[in-house]
Amino acid sequence: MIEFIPFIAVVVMVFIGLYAVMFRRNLIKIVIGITIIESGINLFLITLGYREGGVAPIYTGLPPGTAYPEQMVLPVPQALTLTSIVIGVAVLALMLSLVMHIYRKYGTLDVRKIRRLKE
Amino acid sequence: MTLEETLLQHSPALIIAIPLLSAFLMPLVSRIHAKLRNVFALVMLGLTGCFIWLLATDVLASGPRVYIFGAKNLTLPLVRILFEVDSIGIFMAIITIMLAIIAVIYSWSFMNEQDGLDKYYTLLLLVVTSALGMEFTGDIFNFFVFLEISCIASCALIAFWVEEGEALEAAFKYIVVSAIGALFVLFAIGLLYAQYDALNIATLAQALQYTFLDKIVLILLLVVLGMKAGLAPMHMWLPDAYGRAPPSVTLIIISATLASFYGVLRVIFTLYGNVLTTSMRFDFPLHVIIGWVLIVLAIVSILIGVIMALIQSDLMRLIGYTAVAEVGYMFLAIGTTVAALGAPYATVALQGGILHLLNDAIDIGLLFLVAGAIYYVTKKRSLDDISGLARTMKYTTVFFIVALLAVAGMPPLNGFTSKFLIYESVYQLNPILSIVAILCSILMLAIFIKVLYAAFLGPELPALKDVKEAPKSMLLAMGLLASLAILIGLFPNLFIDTLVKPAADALLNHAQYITMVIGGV
Amino acid sequence: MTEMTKIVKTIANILFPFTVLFGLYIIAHGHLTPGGGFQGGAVVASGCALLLVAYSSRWVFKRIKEKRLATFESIGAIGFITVALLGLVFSMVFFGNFLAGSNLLFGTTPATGSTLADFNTGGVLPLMNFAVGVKVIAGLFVIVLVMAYASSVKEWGQ
Amino acid sequence: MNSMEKRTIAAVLAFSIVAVFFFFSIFLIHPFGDLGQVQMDNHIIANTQNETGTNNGVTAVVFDYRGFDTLGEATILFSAVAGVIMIFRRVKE
Repeated sequence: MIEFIPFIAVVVMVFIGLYAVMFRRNLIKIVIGITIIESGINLFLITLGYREGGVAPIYTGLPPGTAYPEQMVLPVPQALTLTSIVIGVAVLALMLSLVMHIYRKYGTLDVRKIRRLKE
Repeated sequence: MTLEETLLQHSPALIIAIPLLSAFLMPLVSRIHAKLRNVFALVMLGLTGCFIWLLATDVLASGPRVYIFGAKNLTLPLVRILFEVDSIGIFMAIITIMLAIIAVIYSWSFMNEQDGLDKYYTLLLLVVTSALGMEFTGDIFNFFVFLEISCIASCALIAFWVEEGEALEAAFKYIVVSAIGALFVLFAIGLLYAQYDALNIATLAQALQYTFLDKIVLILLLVVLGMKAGLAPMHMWLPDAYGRAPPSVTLIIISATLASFYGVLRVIFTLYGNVLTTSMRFDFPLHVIIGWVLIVLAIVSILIGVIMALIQSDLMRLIGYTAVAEVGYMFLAIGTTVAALGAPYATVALQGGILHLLNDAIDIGLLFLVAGAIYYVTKKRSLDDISGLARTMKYTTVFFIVALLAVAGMPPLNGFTSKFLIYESVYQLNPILSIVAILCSILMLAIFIKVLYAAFLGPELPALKDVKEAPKSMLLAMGLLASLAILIGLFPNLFIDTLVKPAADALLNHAQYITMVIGGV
Repeated sequence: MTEMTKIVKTIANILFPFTVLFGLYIIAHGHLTPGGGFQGGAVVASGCALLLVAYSSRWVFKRIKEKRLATFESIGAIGFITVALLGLVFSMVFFGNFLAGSNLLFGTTPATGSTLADFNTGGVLPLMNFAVGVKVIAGLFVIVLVMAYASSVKEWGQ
Repeated sequence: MNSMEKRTIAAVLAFSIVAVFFFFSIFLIHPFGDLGQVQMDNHIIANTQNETGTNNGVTAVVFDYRGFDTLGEATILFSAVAGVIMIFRRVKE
C-alpha cells in the first residue's frame, strides 16, 4: 500500500477537482477545479518517472560514483509535465479572461443565473 | 537529389511550418497594411495547399511517408517525434486546407467591418495548423499538444463577438469541456507510457497487450475524442459553439471537429488494431462491443440532432443540431465497420463513412456560410425575423437549395452517394437501423424545406426592403462549396476511387502502418 | 488596481533587478542546470507582475503598450521556428541540431559522465532557450498586463 | 427545477463512473519508484551528452528529442496571448 501513496494523492486531487467542476455553481470555483485536476495529472506524470534512489538526469556536478542510467530518474515524464504546465497556464489565462467578460456582462458569477442559452 | 524530391521529402514538416510561421508573422504583417493580412493568409494557405497536393500525389501512389524530427534515420528505441502520413491522413489534410481557404475567402467581406482582425487571422491559421498536425502526427503526446492548440485557438475564436453574452457562454462551455477532456487524454497517455515506455503510436500499437489499463485507456480516449467530435450524449457544446461563432470560424471549427473524428478512427483502427479481435469475457470480441456502442450512440446523436433541430427558431443553432445528426451518420458507418469487421460490407461502410466526412464538411459548411450571408445582410438570427429573401438574394437562395438537398441526401448531390453507401451496409447489419437513418434523413429534408419557406419564400418584410445580395467574396466561397457538392454528386466514383478507397484501405491495414516505423529500421 | 504605498514601491524597486537577473541566469544556463526558457521566462514575468502590483497597472500601461509586447512575443516565436528551420537548411532535417559537435558556437561536445559546466555546449539548445525565454517573458507579461488593466477601467466594475 | 435535478443526477453518475475508473487504474500501474519498461528513457540518459552535447537530460528531451512538442507548447502560449488580447480588444478608457 505504501508504494501507491503518490498515486492515491493523484486520485484524491482529481476527485476534488472534478467535484468542484461538477457541483459548484461559481465560475471561478469551476476554473479552480480544473486547475486542481491539472495539478493532479501533472503529479501523476512526474510520479511515473521516479526511480528508487535516482538523481536528476543532469550531468553538471553529478555526485561521483553515480551509475547512469540506473540511478537517474526518467527525463521524458519531466519534459511532458513541463509541456503540460505551460498548457495549463494558457488554458487558465483564457478561462479567466472569459470569466471576467461574463461577469461584466451579467454582473454575477452564478451558473444558474447566467445560463441564457437554451439547452 | 532534385529540388522536387527534396521538397517532397520535407513536405510533412513544411505543411506544419508554413501556416505556423505565417501565424507568428501575422502581427508584424498586419502592421504594414490592413488588407495585406488577408492576402498573406490566403497566399500562405495556398502554398500549404500546394505542398499537400505534392504530398498527396506521392502518398496515394507509393504508400505512407515517415518524417522524423531532428534525425535523418530511424533508430530503435524511438525517442524522437515522427510524422507518419498515410492515405487517410492526407485525405483529412485535403479537407482541412480546402475549408481553410474557403473560410479565408469568405472572411474577406464578412469580417471587413470588424476590429481585432490580426488576431482573428492568427488564430485561424493556428487552428488550421493544429488540425493538420493532428492528422499527420505519429506520436500520441504530440497529438495531445495539437489537440490543445486547436482547443485554445477555437475557444478564442468562438468568443470573437465579445459583446454578445451567448458567445462568451458558448466559448466558456467549450473550453471547460475541452480542457477536462484534454486532461483525461493526458491521463490516458500517462497510463500507456507507464506500461510500455513509449509514446509513438506504431510502437504502442505493436506492444499493446490489452491489459485492464489498456481498456481504461481505450474508454478514456474514445469518450474524449467522441465528445470533441460532437457525439451524443456529450454534444452539448457543439450547437452553442457552431451557432455563436462567426460562420467563417465555424467552417474552421468543423475541420478541427473532423480532426477529432480522425483521432477516433486512428485509436480504433491503428492503436487498438492488433487487439480488435481479442475476445473479452463471454466470447464477445472487442470489436463487436466497440461497434455496437458506437452504433447506439450514433443513432442517439441522429435522433437528438434531428428532433432538436425541429424545434429551433435560431437558424445557426438549427444548423448546429443538424451537424450533430451528420456526425451521427459518420459514427454509424464507423460502428458498422467495427462491429462487422471482416465482412465485405464492412469495407463499404467505412468507405461510406469516409466519403460522408468530406460531404459533411461541404454541406454543413455551405449551410453555415448561407446562414452567415443572411446574418451579414439582415443582422438577424431568428427565422421569425426573416422572410422573402429569395427576391433580393437570388444566388444565396440557389446555394441554400443545393445545400439542403445535399444534406438531406437527395440525388444528384454529394450527400446521396455517401448516405446510400451507409444505408446499404447498415441494412445488412440490421435493417431497423437503416430505416431509422433513412427516416431521419427525410425529416431533415422537411426541416430545411420549412427553413426555405420561412426565410427565402413567403411575404417580403418591410424591415428587409433594402436588403442587397451578399458581397462577391462570400458568393465566391459559397459557390466553390456548392460546385464541389455538385461535382461529387455527379462523379462520385472519381472521388471514391482516387481518395476514399485508399483511405479506407490504409485504415484497415494497420500492419502496414506499424511496419513503416518498426520494420523500417 | 490602485497604487501601493511608498514602502512597497521601494522594495519592488530593489527586488525587480534581482528577479530579472535571476530569470536571465536560469534562461542562459538552461542547458547546464535545472531550468530553461520557460522557467526563466516565468521568473522574469513574475518580476514584471511585481511592478504591476506596486505601481498601478495604468502606470505600467502608460509606459509599455500591449501591442509592443505582442510584437516581442511574435519575434520570440519566429526566432524559435527559425532555428528549427535552419536545422532544415544545414542538417537537412527539421529540428536538426546542426551546431552540436561542430566546434562552432555552442558546439563543444562535453565529456561523458559527470562534468563541470561548460557554457559552450548544447548546439542549438541555448539559442532555442533564449528565443523561448523572450517569448515567455513577453507572453506572460502581456496576459497579466491586459487583465490587470481591464479590471482597472471604470466600466469593468472598479 | 426538474431539469436541475436531472442535471445533478447525471453529474453524480458521471462523477462516480470516472471515480471508479481512476481508482481501479492506479493500483495496476507499476509501484512508485519501481519501474517496468525503461528502454526509451535509458537510451536518452545514456546518449544525451554525445548526441545533443548538453549536460541536462531534461533540456535535451524538451528541445532536442521532443523539440517539436515544445514548438507546439510555444504555439499554445502564443495562441492564448492572441486570444486574451483579442477578447480584451474593446477595453478603452
